[in-house]
Amino acid sequence: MPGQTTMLEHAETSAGAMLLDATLTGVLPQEPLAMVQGEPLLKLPLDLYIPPDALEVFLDAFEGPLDLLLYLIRRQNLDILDISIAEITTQYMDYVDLMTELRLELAAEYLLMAAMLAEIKSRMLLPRSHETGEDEEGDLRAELIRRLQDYERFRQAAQDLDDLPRLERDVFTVHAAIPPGHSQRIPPDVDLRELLLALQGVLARADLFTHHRVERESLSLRERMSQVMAQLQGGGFLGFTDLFLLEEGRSGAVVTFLALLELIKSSILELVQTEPFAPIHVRLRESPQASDDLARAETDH
Amino acid sequence: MTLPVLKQIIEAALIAAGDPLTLERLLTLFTEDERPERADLLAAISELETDYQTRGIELVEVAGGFRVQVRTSVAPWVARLWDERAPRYSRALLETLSLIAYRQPITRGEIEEIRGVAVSTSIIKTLTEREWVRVVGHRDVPGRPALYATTRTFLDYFGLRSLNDLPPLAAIRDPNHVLEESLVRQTASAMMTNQENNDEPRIKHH
Amino acid sequence: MTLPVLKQIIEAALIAAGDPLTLERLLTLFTEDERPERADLLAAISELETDYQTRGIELVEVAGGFRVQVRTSVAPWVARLWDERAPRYSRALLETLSLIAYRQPITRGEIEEIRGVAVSTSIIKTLTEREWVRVVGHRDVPGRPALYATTRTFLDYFGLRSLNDLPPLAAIRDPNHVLEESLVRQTASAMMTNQENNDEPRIKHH
Repeated sequence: MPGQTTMLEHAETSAGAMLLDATLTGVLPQEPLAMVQGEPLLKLPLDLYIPPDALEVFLDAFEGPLDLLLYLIRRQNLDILDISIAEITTQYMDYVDLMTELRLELAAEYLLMAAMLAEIKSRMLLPRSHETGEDEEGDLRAELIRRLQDYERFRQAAQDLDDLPRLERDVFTVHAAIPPGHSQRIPPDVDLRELLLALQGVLARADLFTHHRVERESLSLRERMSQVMAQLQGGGFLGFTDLFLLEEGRSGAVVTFLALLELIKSSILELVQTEPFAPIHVRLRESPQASDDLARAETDH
Repeated sequence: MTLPVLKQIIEAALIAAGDPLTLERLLTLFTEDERPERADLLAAISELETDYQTRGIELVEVAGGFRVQVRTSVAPWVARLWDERAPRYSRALLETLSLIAYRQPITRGEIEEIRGVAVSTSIIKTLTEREWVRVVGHRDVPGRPALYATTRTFLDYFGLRSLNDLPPLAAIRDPNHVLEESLVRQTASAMMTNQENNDEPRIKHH
Repeated sequence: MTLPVLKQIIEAALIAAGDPLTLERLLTLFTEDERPERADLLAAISELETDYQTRGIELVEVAGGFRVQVRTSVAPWVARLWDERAPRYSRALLETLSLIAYRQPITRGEIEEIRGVAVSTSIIKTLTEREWVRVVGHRDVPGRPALYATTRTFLDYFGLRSLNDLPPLAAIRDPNHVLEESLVRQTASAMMTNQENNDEPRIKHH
């Protein structure tokens, strides 16, 4: 199968898969973990504490029990048709036990697969006096192999699909304008009510997940945030005080001030003051390169 | 108004539309007495295709018709015009989409059975919102689950003329052939190709 | 990646952009070591202009820069592409627009998080093309995602003096709340205060 190497690579490169190697065997492949006093560190200490969130990343690296099983099989360079159920079951259980030990919630699918593997394994251990029993064991094994094969080909198909050149990423459509004076495309009308109903819908859905709750903030603050950013678009500095307009009065100043605080908190703006009591300047936060320039400019000052 | 060269009208229409245009749609640009023959239209399109070979654009045929697009070799530079990165899709979404593409019409339960995990509602929602996938009916079993199929928009997005242009699925090898290798090598391979054909998508798009 | 012919990149960029592009903007498509001289760029543009003399498109210089557009002589035929009324906007687009209005400045990722579904580039593009939404900056996190906000055009279209004229989120969120009522009230008060909008912040838009 042409896809096997790429799939193996995929699993190997994922952080989770590397971690699995580390946790199950205590050894990472080739790449040194780190350089310690000039010596490459190849072995992970066996008693190393693995933070649970790292294992969650690992769990995320797999698309379910079939994906994990395929990884375990490929890791041993085995053909699906040649797998030893006993071997694979042991490895799969090691993994499941590890997750349970860390009290990580395992999706039901993983436990179901564990039960199925245990079933096949136990049937293999039974004395094969009855021909029927032998067949059942064979059937279960064949069924597992069939499922693994079937899943593997669609896993490959998904990757092939992802490799196809597609719009927005590899292929771009063209849009020559029509010279003025000729009928143009007429965009559809939108009623404000439609817009608000759409928002009501999305909020109702978002509220189902408490962590996605949309906070309540005054819209004038949001609007001012956009206005301040628009003023700073050129990329230069603006004087802090220049952002406040006298004719807006006290309430305008408060809104502007809150908008500035919010923008600074969200890592969009930065304040610069070259020395104590010097005028404060505001600008959009730039890439690290630009910050370096700023630092240099400041020392030159 | 004198009728300009047919090729010029077709070129301008394709370049202005952005989306693919069918021959039928192109024909609607002409009044009855101006309307060209389909053969002339096809000849003009084929000439354009040749003209574009040295240009920054190319003419391709996708499910939705003919489309002019940025030539792939210059696309990386043109992409810098836009700020946003193209959305990346998760393996879960791509696997679900592949199953719908190759096994359509298919229910969510059937997808879950093959993938061995639940398919999240947001994946189905993204696929439906992008208009890559739609409900084409319901299976007549308890619960009447929705049957999903891919759309023409899906084919256009991935630059395919039909489902037959999808990369071929890997063949399934018969597990028994390991045991009975010497006996049935010939027949097994015959069966494999057979099975493969059965997996070919069977829905026709218009 | 080997650099394709300069003319091809310029042609594709101008045709794909739709909007006029300045020389400076065209230069940003190249990395520092690839970047052509302005003279070479101008030569390529002038060559394209000549190439197009027999084609359905033309290259013109307008205030905003260079633009490829449908040749005037074929425009009447091409314009028939849009004879039918445009279809209505999708729910996905309206949800995206409303989130940008209420949560601006906001990144695409944040919209996706609230909606629980990927937002397609074409939605953002439609909203930008209609000039209801624009990029006002970038969040200083990895990937530097664009931050979107609504525009003056958006307010004008919906007859709003400022975002404050929109009903508060709390009202929209309340399922018992009758949207109609609050809307009527908001618009009425907006119309009344339109003349003496002294306490309204007056920061200039660019």
